Amino acid sequence: MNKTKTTALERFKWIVVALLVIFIYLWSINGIPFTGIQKSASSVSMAILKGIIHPEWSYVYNGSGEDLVSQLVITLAIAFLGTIISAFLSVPLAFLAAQTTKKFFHPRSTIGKVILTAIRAFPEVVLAILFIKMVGPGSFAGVLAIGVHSVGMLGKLFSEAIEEMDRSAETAIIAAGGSKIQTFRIATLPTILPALMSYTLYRFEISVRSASILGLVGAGGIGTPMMFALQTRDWSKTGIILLGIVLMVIVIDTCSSTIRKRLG
Amino acid sequence: MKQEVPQLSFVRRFHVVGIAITVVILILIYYSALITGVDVNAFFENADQFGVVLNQMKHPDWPYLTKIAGTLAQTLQMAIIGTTIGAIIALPFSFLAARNIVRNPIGRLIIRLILSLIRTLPTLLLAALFVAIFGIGPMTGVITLAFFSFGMIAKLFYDFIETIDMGPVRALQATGATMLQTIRIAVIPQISGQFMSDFMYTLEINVRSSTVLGYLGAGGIGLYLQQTLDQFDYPRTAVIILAIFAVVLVIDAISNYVRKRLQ
Amino acid sequence: KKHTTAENYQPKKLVVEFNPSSNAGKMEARAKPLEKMLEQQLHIPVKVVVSTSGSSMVEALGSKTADVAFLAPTAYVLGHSNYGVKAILQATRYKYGPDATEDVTDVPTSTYLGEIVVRKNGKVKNLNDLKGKKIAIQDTTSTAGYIFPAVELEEHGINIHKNGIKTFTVKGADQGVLSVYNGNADAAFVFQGARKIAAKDDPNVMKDTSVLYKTKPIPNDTISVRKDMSPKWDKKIANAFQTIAKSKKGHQIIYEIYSHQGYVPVKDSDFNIVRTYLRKVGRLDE
Amino acid sequence: MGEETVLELKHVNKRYPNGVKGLDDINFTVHKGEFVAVVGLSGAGKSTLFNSINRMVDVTDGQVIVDGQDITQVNGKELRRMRRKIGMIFQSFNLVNRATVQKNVLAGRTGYYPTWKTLLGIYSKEDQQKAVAQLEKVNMVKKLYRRADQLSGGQKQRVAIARTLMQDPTLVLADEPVASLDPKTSKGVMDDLYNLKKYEHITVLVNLHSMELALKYADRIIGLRDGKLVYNKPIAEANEADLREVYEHGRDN
Amino acid sequence: MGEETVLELKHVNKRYPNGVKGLDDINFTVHKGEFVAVVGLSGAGKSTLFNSINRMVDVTDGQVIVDGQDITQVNGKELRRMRRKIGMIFQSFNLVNRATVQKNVLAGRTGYYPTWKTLLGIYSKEDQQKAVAQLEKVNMVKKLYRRADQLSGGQKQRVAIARTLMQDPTLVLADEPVASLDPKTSKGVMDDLYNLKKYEHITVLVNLHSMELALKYADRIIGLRDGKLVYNKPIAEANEADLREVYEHGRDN
Ligand SMILES: Nc1ncnc2c1ncn2[C@@H]1O[C@H](COP(=O)(O)OP(=O)(O)OP(=O)(O)O)[C@@H](O)[C@H]1O
Ligand SMILES: Nc1ncnc2c1ncn2[C@@H]1O[C@H](COP(=O)(O)OP(=O)(O)OP(=O)(O)O)[C@@H](O)[C@H]1O
Ligand SMILES: [Mg+2]
Ligand SMILES: [Mg+2]
Repeated sequence: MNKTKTTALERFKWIVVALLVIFIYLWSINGIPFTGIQKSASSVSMAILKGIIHPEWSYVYNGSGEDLVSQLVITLAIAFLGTIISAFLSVPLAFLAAQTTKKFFHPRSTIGKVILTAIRAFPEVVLAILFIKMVGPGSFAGVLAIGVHSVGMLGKLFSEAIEEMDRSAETAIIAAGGSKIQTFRIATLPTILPALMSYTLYRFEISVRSASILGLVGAGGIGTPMMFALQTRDWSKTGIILLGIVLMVIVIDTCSSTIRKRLG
Repeated sequence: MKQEVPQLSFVRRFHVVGIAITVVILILIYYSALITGVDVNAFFENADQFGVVLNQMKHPDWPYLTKIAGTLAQTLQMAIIGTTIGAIIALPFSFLAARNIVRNPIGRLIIRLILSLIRTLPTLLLAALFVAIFGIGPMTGVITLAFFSFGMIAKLFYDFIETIDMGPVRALQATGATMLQTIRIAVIPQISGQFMSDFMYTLEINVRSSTVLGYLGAGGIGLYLQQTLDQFDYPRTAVIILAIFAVVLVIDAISNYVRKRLQ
Repeated sequence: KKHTTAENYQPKKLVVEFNPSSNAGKMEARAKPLEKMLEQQLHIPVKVVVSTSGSSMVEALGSKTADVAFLAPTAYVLGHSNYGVKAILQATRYKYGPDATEDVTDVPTSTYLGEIVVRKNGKVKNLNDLKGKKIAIQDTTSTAGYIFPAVELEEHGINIHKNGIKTFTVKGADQGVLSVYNGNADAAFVFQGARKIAAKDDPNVMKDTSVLYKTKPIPNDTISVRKDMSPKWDKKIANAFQTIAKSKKGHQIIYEIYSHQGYVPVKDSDFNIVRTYLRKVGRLDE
Repeated sequence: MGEETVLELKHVNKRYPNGVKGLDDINFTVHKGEFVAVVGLSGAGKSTLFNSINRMVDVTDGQVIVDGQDITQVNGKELRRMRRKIGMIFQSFNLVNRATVQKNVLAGRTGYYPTWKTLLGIYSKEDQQKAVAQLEKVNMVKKLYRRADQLSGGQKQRVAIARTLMQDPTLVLADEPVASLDPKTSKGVMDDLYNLKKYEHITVLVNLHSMELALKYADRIIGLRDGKLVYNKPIAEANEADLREVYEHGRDN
Repeated sequence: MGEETVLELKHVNKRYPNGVKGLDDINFTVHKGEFVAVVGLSGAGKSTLFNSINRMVDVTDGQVIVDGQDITQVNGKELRRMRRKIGMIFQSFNLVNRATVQKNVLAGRTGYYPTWKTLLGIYSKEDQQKAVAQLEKVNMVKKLYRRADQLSGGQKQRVAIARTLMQDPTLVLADEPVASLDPKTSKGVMDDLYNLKKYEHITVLVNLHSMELALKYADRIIGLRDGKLVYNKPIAEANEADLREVYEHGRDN
């Protein structure tokens, strides 16, 4: 008897949720005007295609320090440093945010999660401006902006990894009389490290992607020339930049999957 | 109790590999710092300047909220539709990219490369190309977001599929089930929770990246963000940031709830 | 604290921020050539960075992490009132010809024009026809893409926020032109020359669109310095830029990279028209 | 219990890619309705043997003849049809933890359904009744709508048995079905397996670590060591000392 | 083997938050050097009992006196000092998978080191030699520098035993140490535990599912059912029929 009752309630809840989801989707679809393909689409696409097929090879390298190769290197350097900074900042925040006991309300974890959310909500653009005021325009501001901005995302991923990690080794060290810090060093850290490394690599990829925003702060990197090429409809330059990014991604991907495999 | 501790090989005794990796990373950090002009002095000397703009954000211009409400809603709508489209396309691809489901390494490699390319191509570039084809407007935003979501979800997802318990999969194969049947019965139940969580996560990223999309006229709150910044109207910028914060907080809460429910 | 009112800052190292004007047909993210030439002229280390956001440049000047910046008119006006930024030079460009082809002449000018672009043989034949129509605008801080046309329409008795006009923001004047060409908008506020950029991809654009209205001249981008720069250095920097622009090699560089022809002195009062328009545009929706 | 041959292995070899010889020239025959216990040290090749029989691993060479057909030679649809006839019970149960007992049991029937029906989650009324009947046999009907992860180890094992029965197997392979179960639950599971043989004449191969259980239930005992068949005697001839021998001299401890 | 008391439980109760009575008024005493087997159905409360003794779970009431001191009353440093004296061997080994065997064994010594040394990963020369000596006892020295995740189940269990020995425990608690090990490996592990008692007079409590092993190794057998102590006899008085009784009438099957 009792059992059927709960099922009825469950089913009712299920219907409410389903209706809610349907409503949200109707609302969303309603809000997007579905414009068709543009009159100029075919000629524009052809122009883009032509540009991409005939990339501006002279831009690849010309020794000026402001060619494709140098800009890609700068982009990588910014993403790399930014990722390293955020990886270090994320770890303490992640431990703060991880909910390690199964309580309904968990103040420490809630505080940590709200902090991480706040960092994520701060647009990269605004962070970039804050850092320019501090260290001046240039790549360093870009590094800091990416470094801080990534903390929100990396911290969240880290904390979820911590919540889901295997705690059995920790139990053994506690049973052997280890203190909290000792347990962390001996059991927690080695267990969690591969997950942290893997997320960090992943974040590195995303940071490379953020590079386009860095044009705002004069950080250099591929973002600015790309934006200019796009704005002036210089498709052959866009083409070579695209090619450069594709190659860079292939290289990064190969490296990071090799590293991931070794971590396994 | 005296007992000789067996010697390790030279390479392992002196942690040659570990030290080499550390050294390489340090060198990379050094050169990256050189390239990017890291200036620790400036960082500390001018630390107070960091707060100048933040200070001006202390008193948000709340009435502005009514003005951006519509756009905020549109941002959400774009993110929801874009993420959903991306997620639906991502699902089959993530199975194809998972090592434990598809054994053909070459096909898998190609799919993975395409996925990581989509993830890494800057939003700006994607949006600009789509603007050129689909014109200005939220639909372009939706397409850009869908594209990115596809790459992102597929990746998060094949990573997860590779960690599932293969026991039920083998059990199903042993009953003579086809691949699709096996996935339906033994894999889907294991991954549906994570799928929801990844979906919410990408949704959140998409809500946030609309601050960039606005820069290209692809709709969303980013337009207002840029306007308030260009007018140095930081109290209004603050309203926008807080609005995004609220949305992200809600999404995060839902995602945490779903994650816990489905564990 | 480095907040001094006295104008006595003597730079030992110069940080120059450069943002190519959005109304240029060609833009390149190159800083090094200018950097070298400025160093030759000023005999101190110079760092030129290419930035894409006016507001971030003003903030940098405000916090004195940058010394010199190329500011668009609105950014300059706001920077002047917020942080006391000083304009020392103004860029010149070749004027556009008066005919429909919008080819450039060889007359340098320190101003440019905003245009209202409509479809040729479309529904909009005169300014009054704009009532009740859809207009593609640029950001609300864009002089040619919003402020000047909006204010001048008001002078013709058409209020962009009233009169049933619907505006929508697009990014880039080329996109404005294309939305008219594609029929998404009945008119677009753009800078002069935008149609030529759009025509790069679809030559029919020149044929199918026309210019309905041209605004009053808008002052070109400035070269501005931070508030506390000493007058001696103001002059030194101005001289340096002008010398570079006049030399053969220097001219080639500023033209090829920034589409600039040269630099002329400028007074703050030259921007009063921008200030007036900014004030007016803010009152349009009252 | 006739003398009909259900399973025959001829010169079966399995070499893993890393060079380990999982199976080394294995030959034996199993008759219909026999209950065979397979014993051997950890790493002796027991799991490899079972997995070769239903072709979850491909043997390097040799023939594995199930119901007159060599399973190493078939593929695709035909392979699935053969697997359907071979029920496998795994040591780790391999239930879908997040699905109900009912869904798990019905999953055993998958091989009989076209793919699209499975995708929609459709099962016939008869199969639903059959699922209840199988659960009845292992005394688990009352947990029909429980999620599998809420069951105790012994209960999970019984659900796995019911799933296997859904296949209408002619041959059941059980890989360490009672490891880590308490004696009472172990006995229950072994009795269930024994009943298959007794009442339905299903052939059963069980891999066991407990000699006590092997001697109690099996009709015949097969011993493996380092991938080789080192023992194969009907229960009447087997004795404990003899069996202990199987466990000596393993490749590794 | 004196009559010195090492462990004494007085009216110990454990009620889990969900209302389950894990332990129900448990009283018993263990002398130094005794080898005690704890038996009972799944869910009888065996793991709860072990976890209460080294205070991995907090009892609801009652006293758990280890070496004359009530572990339920101490905290912080003193609790860690007491835990150091109680070695725990887990069914699932609980090794740090990504660390070497050596590191895992040394980890047992953690309680003896100040935190900063642990952070730097410093262990004394004697302890390193001691680690080798312990591994020698369980015949695992040759795997000293192997990563723990490359070991077989039986090998992991032996590393876990060596880790426990590093603590210099006066009392060892082993929770199902031989479940899912093959008979030979099981015997090896049980012999190792037995040697602790025999040569070092360490008191050992083992939780077992196999009555055969319990009867073979233990000095005394304690039976739990539904959280209650239902059996407590020295080996001389215990017999199998008697023990089987412990497994009947459990709360659930
Ligand atoms: N996938 C594999 N790749 C390489 N070697 C394998 C693989 N699977 C098993 N082996 C090796 O093959 C041998 C036989 O393994 P198998 O799993 O059949 O043993 P088992 O008798 O089932 O042992 P256990 O009682 O521990 O389950 C072992 O030496 C094992 O290391
Ligand atoms: N954390 C917990 N919360 C609530 N109930 C628990 C918890 N841990 C154990 N129990 C319950 O307490 C009882 C005793 O569990 P315990 O783990 O001690 O059994 P056990 O004798 O070790 O069984 P097994 O042989 O299966 O390991 C069981 O009914 C179990 O469901
Ligand atoms: Mg096996
Ligand atoms: Mg237990």
